[in-house]
Amino acid sequence: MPEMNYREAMNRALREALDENETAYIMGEDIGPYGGTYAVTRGLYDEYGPSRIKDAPLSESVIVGAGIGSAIVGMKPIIEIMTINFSLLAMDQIVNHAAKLRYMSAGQIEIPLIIRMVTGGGAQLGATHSQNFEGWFASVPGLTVVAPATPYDALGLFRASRDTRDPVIFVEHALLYSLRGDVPEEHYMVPIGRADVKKSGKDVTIVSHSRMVHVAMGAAQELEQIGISVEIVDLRSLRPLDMDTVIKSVEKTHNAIVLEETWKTGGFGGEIASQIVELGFNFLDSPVMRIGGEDVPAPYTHVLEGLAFPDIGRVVKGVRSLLDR
Amino acid sequence: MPEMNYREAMNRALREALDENETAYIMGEDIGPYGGTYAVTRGLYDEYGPSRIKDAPLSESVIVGAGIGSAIVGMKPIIEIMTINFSLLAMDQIVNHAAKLRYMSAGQIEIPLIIRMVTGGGAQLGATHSQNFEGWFASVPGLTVVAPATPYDALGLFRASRDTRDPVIFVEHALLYSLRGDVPEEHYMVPIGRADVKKSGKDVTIVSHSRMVHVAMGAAQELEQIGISVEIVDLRSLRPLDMDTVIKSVEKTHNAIVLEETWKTGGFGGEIASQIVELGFNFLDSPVMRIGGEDVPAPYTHVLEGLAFPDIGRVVKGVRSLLDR
Amino acid sequence: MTIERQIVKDQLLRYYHQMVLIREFEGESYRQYMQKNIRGFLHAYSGQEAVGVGIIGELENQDYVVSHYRDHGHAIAKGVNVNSVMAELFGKSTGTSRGKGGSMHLFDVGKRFMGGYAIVAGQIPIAVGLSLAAKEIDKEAIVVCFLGDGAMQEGEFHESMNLSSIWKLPLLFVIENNLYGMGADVAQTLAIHDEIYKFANGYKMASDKVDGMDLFEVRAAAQKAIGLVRSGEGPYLLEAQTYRFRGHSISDPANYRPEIEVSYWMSRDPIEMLKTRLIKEDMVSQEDLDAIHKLVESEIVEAVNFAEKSPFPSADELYQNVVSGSGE
Amino acid sequence: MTIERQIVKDQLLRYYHQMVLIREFEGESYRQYMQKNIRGFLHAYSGQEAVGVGIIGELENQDYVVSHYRDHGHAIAKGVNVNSVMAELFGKSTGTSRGKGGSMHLFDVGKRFMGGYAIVAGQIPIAVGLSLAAKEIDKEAIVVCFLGDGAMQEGEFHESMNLSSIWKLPLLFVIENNLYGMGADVAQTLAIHDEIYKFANGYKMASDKVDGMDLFEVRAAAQKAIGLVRSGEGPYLLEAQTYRFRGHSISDPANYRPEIEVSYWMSRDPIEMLKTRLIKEDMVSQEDLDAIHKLVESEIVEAVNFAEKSPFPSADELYQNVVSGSGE
Ligand SMILES: Cc1ncc(C[n+]2csc(CCOP(=O)(O)OP(=O)(O)O)c2C)c(N)n1
Ligand SMILES: Cc1ncc(C[n+]2csc(CCOP(=O)(O)OP(=O)(O)O)c2C)c(N)n1
Ligand SMILES: [Mg+2]
Ligand SMILES: [Mg+2]
Repeated sequence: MPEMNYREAMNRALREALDENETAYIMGEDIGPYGGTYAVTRGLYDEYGPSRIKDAPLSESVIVGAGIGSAIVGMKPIIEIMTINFSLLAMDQIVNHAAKLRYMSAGQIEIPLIIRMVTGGGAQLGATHSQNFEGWFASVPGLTVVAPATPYDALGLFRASRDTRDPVIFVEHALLYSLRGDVPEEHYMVPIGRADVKKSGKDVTIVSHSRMVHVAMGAAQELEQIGISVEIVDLRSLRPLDMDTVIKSVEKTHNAIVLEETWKTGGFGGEIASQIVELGFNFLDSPVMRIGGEDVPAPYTHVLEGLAFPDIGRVVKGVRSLLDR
Repeated sequence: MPEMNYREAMNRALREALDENETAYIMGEDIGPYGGTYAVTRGLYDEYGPSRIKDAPLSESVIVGAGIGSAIVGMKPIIEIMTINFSLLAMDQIVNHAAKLRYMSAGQIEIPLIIRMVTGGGAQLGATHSQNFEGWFASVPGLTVVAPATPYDALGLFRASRDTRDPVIFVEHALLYSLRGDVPEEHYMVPIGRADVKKSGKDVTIVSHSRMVHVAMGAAQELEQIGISVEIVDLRSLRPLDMDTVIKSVEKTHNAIVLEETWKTGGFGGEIASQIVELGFNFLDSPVMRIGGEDVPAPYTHVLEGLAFPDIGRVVKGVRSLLDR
Repeated sequence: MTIERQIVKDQLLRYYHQMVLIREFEGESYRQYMQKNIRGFLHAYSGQEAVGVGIIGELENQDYVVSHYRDHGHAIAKGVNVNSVMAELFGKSTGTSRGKGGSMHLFDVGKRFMGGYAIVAGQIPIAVGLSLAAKEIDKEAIVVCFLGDGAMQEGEFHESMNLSSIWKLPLLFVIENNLYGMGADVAQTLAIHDEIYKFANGYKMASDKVDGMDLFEVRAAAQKAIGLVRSGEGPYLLEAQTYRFRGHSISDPANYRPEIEVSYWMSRDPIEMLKTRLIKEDMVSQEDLDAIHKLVESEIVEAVNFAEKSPFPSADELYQNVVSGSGE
Repeated sequence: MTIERQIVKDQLLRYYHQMVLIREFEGESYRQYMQKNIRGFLHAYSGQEAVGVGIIGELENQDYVVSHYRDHGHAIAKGVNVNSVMAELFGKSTGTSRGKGGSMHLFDVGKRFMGGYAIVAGQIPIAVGLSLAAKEIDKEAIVVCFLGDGAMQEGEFHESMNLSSIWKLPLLFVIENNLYGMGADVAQTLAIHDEIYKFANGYKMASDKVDGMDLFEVRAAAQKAIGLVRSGEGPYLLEAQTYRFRGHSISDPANYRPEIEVSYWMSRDPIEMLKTRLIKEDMVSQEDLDAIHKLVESEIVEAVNFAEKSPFPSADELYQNVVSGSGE
């Protein structure tokens, strides 16, 4: 199978969207001549021209609103909000409008809109540029929240997002763009709402999404060496949430850790951990553990930033303390 | 003790703030001649005049930003965001700025700012006007989130909020304004971060805040009649979160229900439930149950709205099924 | 009577009918509110009828209208069925949104009435998007976005003005300047309150103002504006000076307005002004108008009847329309 | 040399010194970035020095300055210590924010440098608040808020313009119009890109534009603007036409700019322009200037030394400054 990185997979996903539907367009800040902050759209402007690749003003609210409006009457907008941090400026359009118009119009209005956002920290960008709000979006009825961890899933989930007839918050992680992985030539799709066991194991289940899946993988490797076998469930989408796969895993391992990058307190991990307890209480040998970011704004300096987000060491420690091994 | 309603308690709280500090001012939409949407500021404009009671344009972002800036250099702003639904338009100022400037400046900047917001549904205002976002704010390091359920707590917590040297999100519930309760003449303060056992009981703990405390109380009364004794913990603030009081209660009752008004999936209840499991796993006779709003945008018509939010009947049913009685 | 004259007369009577229908519909909705058949927020358009009717009257069927929470007038002018609107206010399953939306959230996509929006200014970015699609895939339609003087104060208005201008979108912004937000005098909240239409200059957008109480003036201004927008000249901002005859919403006694101001504007009631002119210029007879009032009366009775008799939605509708296929 | 002349000369040399210091500081920061002593985003002010130095030079010590992520120039011009700035970029505990802020978030409240802000336009509402306090409790200070042509596109800019105008706040908006957002040509993203200063008309706010490459012009424009703002006339918008000599940030090769445009603006290097004029008009000697370059060289060496030798913050600082008393 050919290999490509996550960025390339997303670039391919965008090309397909443009090629397969002539009313599809991409809109965002600096996606034109600049090529996109994370270079995901590089090349597209020259190839598809300004009417398909719409370089928008610095106006997050109207960018999302324009996406909503044009989706309502038949276009297929793909919106890029440069980073999820800036989505705070478009919160009203996303939460009060995109998520609610179908319901408030009793189905007269449909918004097949994809909003891509880069999430996450770890690049020393400081407190305003290192956040993860996908959990907030995942609490809003009407939204679909997708967060691929691999190039394969990125392309496959993007295809599925294009088939969704509701607004999709499509979350990419800044630190994953260079990650390489197998991506088949043949067409495939990754259904939304289906978690994926990224590694099977028998002692403990780690439930995670996006970049943290790879942190879990790293920890699992270390733990393997001391004889602890970790199963890793990649949620792939936070809404809908595939608890079946999670519970099936917990039924096998009897121990569960929920791992996420955002601030631990009030993170979406609480939802997952709670559901594990609600649905799998009798399978559990130990309380569900949550590992999340420290409850601090992200500091700039690497000596502190390194402490703010979960890393392999922290996960290894967590697993060992949970299993008491 | 004299009785007053929640609205009157808040009005008194605001007067005190204005009287005791000459750099205190109130700023918000339609708090001037209109008297405030929920009439909490009624009378203040005439009494204190336009420089203390600042009627602001419809500009949620700059209202909050102006509050931040003026707090930084020594004023004591009390901001009213008419309802929490509109806070989505000020999300960037609250989350990216108010919550982070102390940290990003390493303590050079301090923002003693109170932002009042009306939260909640139940008045047939439809999907855009019936939300509860206090849980989102409670996940943001740097913010303090207070949510009184009674007139006594409203006044007492507001006094404590005024002493806080950080931004406080002060959440009032639209349906509580007419609630009456005892409020002493003498000065008192309710410390932030201290939950309150609103009713003691022995079979099950219900953890809640704001209006849902009263729904829990109603349910407890009904349950009393069939011999089930409920203990009700009113968190009073979501951040800081007083888990000690919660765990002490669960240690006694061995059963816990977390009750909140917002959409159940992704609500702050997941945090509380998870912490109960993390801290009190061995005390629990049953999995922690969460009761929350239905995962739908709030419908207008009362026949559906009545089904969307937790009510006494639903809590009674939940308790009975948890205890299997 | 010549055919031309008959056509003009019919049209004028149609406008008159719409204006009276809106006025009486809202009068009735207030009564129904008192009887608790209607709940939540209820914002009346009374006093502003000439704006909605005059502008929407110049549109083609395929054109889109976007409104806010004060949306009964715009909806009715765009041809949304009054029975469905009343049923929506009653929260019934025959309502425009099957009772899920309520007064502030009317929708009739078939009529291209694209919604009432309850977040101030929230509708504006969406109108920009509709006009983007109108330009790029529809090619025949234009979009009219109604907003208040208060909504101009929100950041979303600015972003929408800028984007629609640089992209030359077929979008007509209609500012219904009724001098107040809720209770805040716009002179205290909007720097450019006394020449609102000039705000468009900052976006190189054409603009004008019009007396929003005079249907004839509104129609003339609308024709000009719509003509320009339709010809591809880009967006246009029209300020209509008007006044709401009732409080901001049903729960607002509107004590903040000087009596003299209220009575001045009441003396310019757009329905009365139209009536006086129609009679004076001999365009219609008193009987014609009486017939319309009678018709409206029966339409309102029917609407209430319809709403009363309609069933409430069933419990399982709670989960429908959250996302595609939900609740099924 | 008369005393007056000496004073003028000293002042001019001070300006020259600041401009060169900013330029060299940033050159060095780029080198340090390559050596990975500095990480994250790094946005250079190079090319725009005359704006920051010229405007801030006309302020009093008590006046507040608010900046954005391109903040080294404004910080240094406001007197923030270069050692602390370099240490901040190095992430050291001797940095302006003890390493927690980084290049985009410089603060020195003692100097009334109220921050770099990394959310485009996010600083503007805060500047409004500072000016509100300046007016109501401080009474002597004014506020200068720097923002880019791109930031004007955000809704928060509009809300801030409106509020500051109706409340007549002592706030000077300085638009550093460098023709681009990140890579987006402002002609494609801002309707009024070619006469930005006129945007203030929509708020009944006074405004003007100035050649931002010419320190003398900037100073004259600043004097006028600051004078008006200080006298209580309300806010003022000054557009400074300028250009950034480097890419948007260190990772941007800036391929989107036509070469001819770049070389035109490079030929108007504000430092060179100042130098030429000072020499030509015989205000300073080449030796004076050489001495400054030497001085700057040593200041930069010292700053790097200082930053290198300073310790990183200790792990427990992670929890400090989240809220009052946290981490203690
Ligand atoms: C974002 C937001 N802020 C505040 C409100 C509360 N509110 C509803 S209508 C209104 C006044 C709007 O005034 P204007 O735009 O002039 O419209 P009018 O009601 O006069 O037609 C306000 C403040 C809201 N719904 N949304
Ligand atoms: C709200 C927000 N949107 C987007 C960005 C990404 N971004 C950083 S700087 C910038 C360009 C801003 O341009 P301008 O205001 O002209 O300032 P300049 O960089 O030219 O000085 C953009 C888009 C951001 N930081 N914040
Ligand atoms: Mg108005
Ligand atoms: Mg710029």
